[in-house]
Amino acid sequence: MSAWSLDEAFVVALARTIADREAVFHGFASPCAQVAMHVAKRTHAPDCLLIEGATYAVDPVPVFVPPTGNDLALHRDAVYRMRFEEFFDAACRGAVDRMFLSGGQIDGYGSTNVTAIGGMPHPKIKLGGGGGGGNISASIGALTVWTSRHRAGRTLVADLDFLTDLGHRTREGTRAELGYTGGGPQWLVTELGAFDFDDEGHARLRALWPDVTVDDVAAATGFALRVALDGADGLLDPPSEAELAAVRAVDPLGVRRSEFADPELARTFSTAAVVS
Amino acid sequence: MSAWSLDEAFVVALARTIADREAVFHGFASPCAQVAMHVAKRTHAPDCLLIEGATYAVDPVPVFVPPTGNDLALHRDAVYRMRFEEFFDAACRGAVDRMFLSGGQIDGYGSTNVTAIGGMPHPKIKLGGGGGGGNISASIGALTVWTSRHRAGRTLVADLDFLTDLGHRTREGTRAELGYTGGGPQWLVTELGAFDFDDEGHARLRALWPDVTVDDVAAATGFALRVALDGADGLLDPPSEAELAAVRAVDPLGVRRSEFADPELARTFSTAAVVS
Amino acid sequence: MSAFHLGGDKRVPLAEAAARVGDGALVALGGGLCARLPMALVRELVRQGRRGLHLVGSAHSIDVDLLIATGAVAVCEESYVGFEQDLGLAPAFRRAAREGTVEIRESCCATILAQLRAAEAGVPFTPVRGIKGTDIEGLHPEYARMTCPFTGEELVVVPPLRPDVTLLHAPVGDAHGNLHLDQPFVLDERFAHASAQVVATVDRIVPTAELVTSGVVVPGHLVSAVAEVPYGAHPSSCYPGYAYDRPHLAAYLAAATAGGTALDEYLARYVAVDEDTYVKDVDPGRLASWSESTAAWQELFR
Amino acid sequence: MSAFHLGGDKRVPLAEAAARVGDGALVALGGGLCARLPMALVRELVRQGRRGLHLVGSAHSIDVDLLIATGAVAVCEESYVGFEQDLGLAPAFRRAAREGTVEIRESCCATILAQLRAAEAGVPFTPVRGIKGTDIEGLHPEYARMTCPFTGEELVVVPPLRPDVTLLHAPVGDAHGNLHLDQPFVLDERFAHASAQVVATVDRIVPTAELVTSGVVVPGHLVSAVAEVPYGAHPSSCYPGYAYDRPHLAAYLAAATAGGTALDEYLARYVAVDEDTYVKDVDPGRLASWSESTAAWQELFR
Repeated sequence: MSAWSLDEAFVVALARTIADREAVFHGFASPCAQVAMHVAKRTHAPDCLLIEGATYAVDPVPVFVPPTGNDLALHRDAVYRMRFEEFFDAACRGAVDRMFLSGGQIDGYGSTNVTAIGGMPHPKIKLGGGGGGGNISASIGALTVWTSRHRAGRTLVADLDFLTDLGHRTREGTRAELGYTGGGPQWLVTELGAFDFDDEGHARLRALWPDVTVDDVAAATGFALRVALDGADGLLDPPSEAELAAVRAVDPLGVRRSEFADPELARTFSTAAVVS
Repeated sequence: MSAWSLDEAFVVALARTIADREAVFHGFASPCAQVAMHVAKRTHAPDCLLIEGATYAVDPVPVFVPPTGNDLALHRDAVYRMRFEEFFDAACRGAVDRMFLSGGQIDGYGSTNVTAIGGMPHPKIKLGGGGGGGNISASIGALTVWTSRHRAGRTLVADLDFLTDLGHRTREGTRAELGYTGGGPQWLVTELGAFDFDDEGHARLRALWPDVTVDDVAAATGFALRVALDGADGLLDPPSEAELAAVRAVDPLGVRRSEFADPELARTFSTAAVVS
Repeated sequence: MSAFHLGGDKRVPLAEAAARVGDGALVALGGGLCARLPMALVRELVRQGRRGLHLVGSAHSIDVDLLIATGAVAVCEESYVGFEQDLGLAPAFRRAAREGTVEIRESCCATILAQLRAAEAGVPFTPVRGIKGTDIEGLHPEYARMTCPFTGEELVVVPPLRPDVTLLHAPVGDAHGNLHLDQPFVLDERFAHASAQVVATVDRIVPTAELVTSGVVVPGHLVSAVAEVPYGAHPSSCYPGYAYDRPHLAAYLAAATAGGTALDEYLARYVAVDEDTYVKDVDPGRLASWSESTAAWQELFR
Repeated sequence: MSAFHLGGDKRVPLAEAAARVGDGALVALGGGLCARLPMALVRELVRQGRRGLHLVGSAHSIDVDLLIATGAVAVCEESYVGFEQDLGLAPAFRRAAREGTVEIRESCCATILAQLRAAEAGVPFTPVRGIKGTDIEGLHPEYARMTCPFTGEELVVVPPLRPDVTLLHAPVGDAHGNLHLDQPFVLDERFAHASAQVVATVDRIVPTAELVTSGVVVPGHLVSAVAEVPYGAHPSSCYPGYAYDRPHLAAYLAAATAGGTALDEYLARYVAVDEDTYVKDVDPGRLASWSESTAAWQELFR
């Protein structure tokens, strides 16, 4: 019998959004995505091109995942390191297939706010900022959006206070109307469930974690819930032994756990039953 | 008593157009300019920033000047080599102070044709082409233009068959009208004499080699000659011992001589008298 | 004469290096996140009471936050300011944004890159992919939109970005200002080429021949001054010398979050003093332990 | 799936590498002047009877001239084609220009660079400094002019340049297509990033670990095929292996200038044969003598 925690399964779910032979990237301050990419590389996607966040190293084997994203532990002995401009050019011209994006707010079209709660120029809470997301969310092949802060009810919102990164639609129109060829958000994974995006580019609930109900999700979600529960291609299925081993090997310090509120970290599961 | 040849004095004259603490560059296929830059660096302009032609090496000490411009002999042991884009960016933004330019045709405003005798698309003689001149002649601080083929009468012309590199004026107008901040041609040195450019941006004969008359120059020049013979700031004065020694040390193969017709190579001078 | 910085010995004391930054200057900060930040220069700017700075950079942390905390900043044009998931939001930055004491002109990495390249290439505008349709665009009245003459599509175009000075820290440099950095270079190269001058600190000045073996990344002709300041990037990392000082960063964050006396005490102890005193106090030599073993390296992050 | 070329062993025979270039392809040539030209690939394209190529590059010589001489080229968009002051004008290029058998779309180095950068950055246009007012502009109906929205000045703007394939020769590479080059890189890096694929020859395939010590300049994910072809740049130089073969270049020029039988004989002897036979014939090992002494090096150029 195998047992695992929500943070482990969450990282595995993110990893499963990566297809083999994709070029994938995560932004900084994103340990769950960062760990997920290395898990994918070590399990089902060995031939993905893994671009290691703020180091821009290609397919490195981290000594371990440290809690800061521009650290030698992430890229020592890498065969190749992209330059900053090399990565951003590749992303802007559409050569990068997938990026992971999160946000303090996420709307129904998968656009995100990582700039300011309360909006600008008078923010209630100034968030860190978008890095390069405002550019490359336009052109990257597909986006995996995630949040580990769904339950609190302030993250998935009907209207963003500020639109930093592009989902399927902005006030100015759709991606096609804006002239963007990047595919936009493909998956939205939260600590409550997994969404994809329908033909209108709107999030649609496809799967729940074992200890979550649709009502839980509805209560925590600011936009009208669209539901098509069908398992979400198995994203939230129990992690394999190989996947769990990879999570633990890649992230011995548990840096991924910094993304979760304490009660979420207490959620554990096993092959026999949900143990919550 | 010192003796020297025209090709040696010619290179020294080009060298003397370089001021100390300038950033200077020569294009490929320009051995006279190439040798001149290293002569300047070893004599009166030790603190110039010398960008070695098609190698883009900064302040290298060539083992010798070979007859091809992208050769390791030119830049082995250089402390720093610019990238291609680094040089062209610097030149385009105006950070390079001087460039040497020549041409199969040169007009009275110092514009040059290195593309085609007879013009395009039906050239009588297709020349090699302009390299980066069409861009960077616009923005580099000052240009030293030279030709070793003045006497034949086909080089200094009233009208270019094709304008490759920008002098002080094109059919479209002046540099100022075109919006170019580079200073344009400052000197035009030939195997007959030295010109500067007057307030209208037109070439003006300032000095003659000792064995040349104004009539010789007029006969070889396709545009109306403007003359203000005053010695041209000493450009054509006899080379110093140090200058001659530098020419011979930099260019032991005599690669500079490939620019001249045989009769010009026979021209020799001495401190006592012209020996022609 | 040249726009380049030619010749000679460019070594200066730290105070003189920082003095190249005038009040109100457009200042680019090298390094990124908590790595290779020009912290000794930042501390010296605070000591010298610099005011009205316009900061530009990609993703930064304590460098920007400390300058804001001490009132040195008028405009902040970074793509991110914070301490990642590890230590969280940047307290002085957050407070200044809320209170409106600093103009937050948040930007995006690839947009800043495009603007630097326009400056490098000497062109007055350049198009960028993305931004259009985001609210970032609205923070920048200096941007415009243009229609592509070839495809008919509308893109955001941006003006060149030409910093007055770029502040860099490198592990090694020589007396002429040639600098060796290890990757990731972040925007250090682009800043260096687009700026009027680079002012650098290095952990060690070495002979040119030794530097050439490592590789010159930023050439001396872009650098107007270089100061030897051991541990000049602390508390950010500068491998192979030293890792990120997590306890020190946490102490700064606690002080800056509390503000008032707590912040004053931090500043009095770590900023008002000279760098020799600083180094004796913070003892960054312990951060070299990363190279002893994986366990020792991990220990620095627990 | 990815626009990058991922994974696996990319080693192929030379014929297969050259077969990646289709008739009519937009082909970027690496190296410059008479250094590090992809000559084995050029010869193989001639053997395979390729037609209608659109060549783009900065300053080139025998690579372009030989392709023109054998009828492989429809459009020539180089900034220079020739043999410098040493050996003079390019004979096949000159003849084709006069006779109008190749469209000469002469370009400028910094313009090509700007177009490659636009391709790299995924934008459909970019302004360039210069060109305006020259007759080079008139050779390019695909350019336009635009007024800067910030300064009001009018500049030439150019579309992106996205080669179908870049042909590179490098001294060493590994089985995954990672390549090490020495400087000057010329436009090799920019071509590699802007192109749909890079096809490379290398003098030696080495283990990845050995390559990393030298430094990977062009990463394998840009490279679709790599062929080990010793002396693959001959008669251009590829240091540290071999210098420029001046007698061979002079022999080519004599043959190409004469045309007819003389050119046929050159092609029969040096191009119609396989590369092993070619190397045995030209004996490029003698060009390693450059490293013996300055006198020996100079001797290669007399």
